[in-house]
Amino acid sequence: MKVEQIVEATLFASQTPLTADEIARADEVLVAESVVAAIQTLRDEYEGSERAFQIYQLGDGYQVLTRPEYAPYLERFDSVPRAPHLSPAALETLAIIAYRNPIGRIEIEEVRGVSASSVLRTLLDWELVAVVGRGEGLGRPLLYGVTQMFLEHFGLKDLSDLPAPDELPVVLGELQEAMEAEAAVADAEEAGEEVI
Amino acid sequence: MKVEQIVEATLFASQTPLTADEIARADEVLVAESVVAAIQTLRDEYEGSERAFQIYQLGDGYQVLTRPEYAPYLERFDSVPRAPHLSPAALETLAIIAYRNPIGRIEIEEVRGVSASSVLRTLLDWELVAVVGRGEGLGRPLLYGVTQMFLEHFGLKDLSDLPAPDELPVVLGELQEAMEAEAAVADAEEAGEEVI
Amino acid sequence: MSPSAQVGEGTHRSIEPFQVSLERFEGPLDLLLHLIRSQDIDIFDIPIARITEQFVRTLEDELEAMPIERAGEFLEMAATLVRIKAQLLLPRPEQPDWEEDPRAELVRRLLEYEHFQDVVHVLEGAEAQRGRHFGKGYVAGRPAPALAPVELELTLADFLSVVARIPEPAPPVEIRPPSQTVTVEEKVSLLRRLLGKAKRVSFDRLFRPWGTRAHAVAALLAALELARQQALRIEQVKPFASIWLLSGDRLRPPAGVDSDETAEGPE
Repeated sequence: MKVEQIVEATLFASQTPLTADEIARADEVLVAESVVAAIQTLRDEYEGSERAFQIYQLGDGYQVLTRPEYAPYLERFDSVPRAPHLSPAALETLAIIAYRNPIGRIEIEEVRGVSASSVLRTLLDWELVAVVGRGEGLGRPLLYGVTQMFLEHFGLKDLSDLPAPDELPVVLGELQEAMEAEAAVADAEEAGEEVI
Repeated sequence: MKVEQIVEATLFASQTPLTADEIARADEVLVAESVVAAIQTLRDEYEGSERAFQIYQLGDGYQVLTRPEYAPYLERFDSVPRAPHLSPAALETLAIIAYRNPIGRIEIEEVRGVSASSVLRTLLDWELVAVVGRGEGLGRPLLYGVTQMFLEHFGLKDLSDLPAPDELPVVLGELQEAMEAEAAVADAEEAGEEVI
Repeated sequence: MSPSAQVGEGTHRSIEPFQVSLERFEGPLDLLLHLIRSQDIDIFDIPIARITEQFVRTLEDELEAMPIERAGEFLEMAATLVRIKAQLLLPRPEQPDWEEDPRAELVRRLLEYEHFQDVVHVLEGAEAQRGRHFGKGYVAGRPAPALAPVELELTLADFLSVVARIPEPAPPVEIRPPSQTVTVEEKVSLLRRLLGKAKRVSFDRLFRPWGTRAHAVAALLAALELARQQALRIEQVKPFASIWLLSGDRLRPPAGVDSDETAEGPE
């Protein structure tokens, strides 16, 4: 039995991301390093044989997921509910925490100009943020940071996957282009009906 | 997009066996015959590249499953469940139960100031608390206590391992220092690279 | 998504187009940024009087219907704008430092807020991209075939062999009164609750957390009692395999059973 096959079987059987350490539990001979190497081999094999799925890293976990281009086919099935889209207030608060991590409630509210306590409670309940320590100031305020769940929700490896502030305009430009390209395709499919 | 890839994506993402007709719903161009042919192609590819999974026919449906020889690894894996993450509300309730047990729901709610029934259900489900008896009062209310699982989760021998309330600041200070020491090491390793 | 994304939606200088609903805005900074960006105003030279007028006018209609906290947030910004407007009217030195411009702090906050709006768009893009990947089990498929009912060929010996595997006695946990007992009724109640949420429950779950024989025996008697009432089926694929309790047809408490025994306790 090759290491790659044990790792592959384990990844296939899981519905959630698994860390290299967790995968290594499948067999005594496995350690995190050999798991990571096996994952790289598998990734290359899937790429080479044009599999419809690939191994993605989400936070410090790995998960087999279908490639994005198959989404239109899968969306035709009666599917389990998708992860809810986050509200604008939640996204705004997460954006601040992700870039200012760790940060206290007061500082979040100063940036947003509105109260953050109820949205923070929701984000804590969803485990998208967590208390990561206490600040120095009066009353030693709680400091918040984003979690593994945050990385999983947004499909990120780690926080450095997010663009640096000075790259933002470039990244936004690319997003905009991608969206416009998609919209153009959708428009074409709608047989010439013009959407302003 | 090849037919094999659409069929592969669909089979991969499915919870249950799908018939050829059902798989064909993924795209207009598919019919049961082309799906069956694609499944045969995929089976041969998986066989040839020694994948740890295969497409099996179950009744009139098809499903991707790990090959039976990997079952021992997966069972081992299941036997080491991931540690449950607890929400802040659950932790708080758990702390109250650990320090005041046995304790009834009403008393927990008096301490927390909010309803405890949903969080109690979660803790019962996780088997971190259990009903340990009935109180004396009106209606003989159920009393809750922490379980063996609770002790294991926190690595405690028994409840006397928990610090007494007046020792808490000292113990927390020590934990904090340990965390900061770890963080300092991590910072040093990052060699000044700033992650935003 | 966010109004600030709609830069250039109305580039004309008239203030008429600003009949906007406050519901669209996350807060006062969001509204203010919208007013500035949608009129192509130079953020480093905000015409405070005009913007203040527009801001206050937008508030007027909806303020009363707003929750008090949210209204306060908008009013606070209105007060800030009015204060800045007043300061601008005061005589200033010939060559004023930008730092001394009463608008400087507001501009800094607006730019910071706008920066995070950009981050929000990045996150939305990431969320959408992640939504195009599917894991195993995403497609619901057909309803799972009903598990074939298994006759209760389980012997008491099989059951008790599970009980015998429990270490005796579990490490004493101080909290439990030494004479603490568990009743069959409590286990019946637990079992009903678990089966109310899931179609099947592992027998282990009914006693393993407590780790004592008393709990295992009470769980066993509770399971047998509910099986007798046809409220559940007991299933074991082969001897010594896991024992599963499957929700039966008559899960509802039968008439005549004291509800106190099946409820979690008085509310």
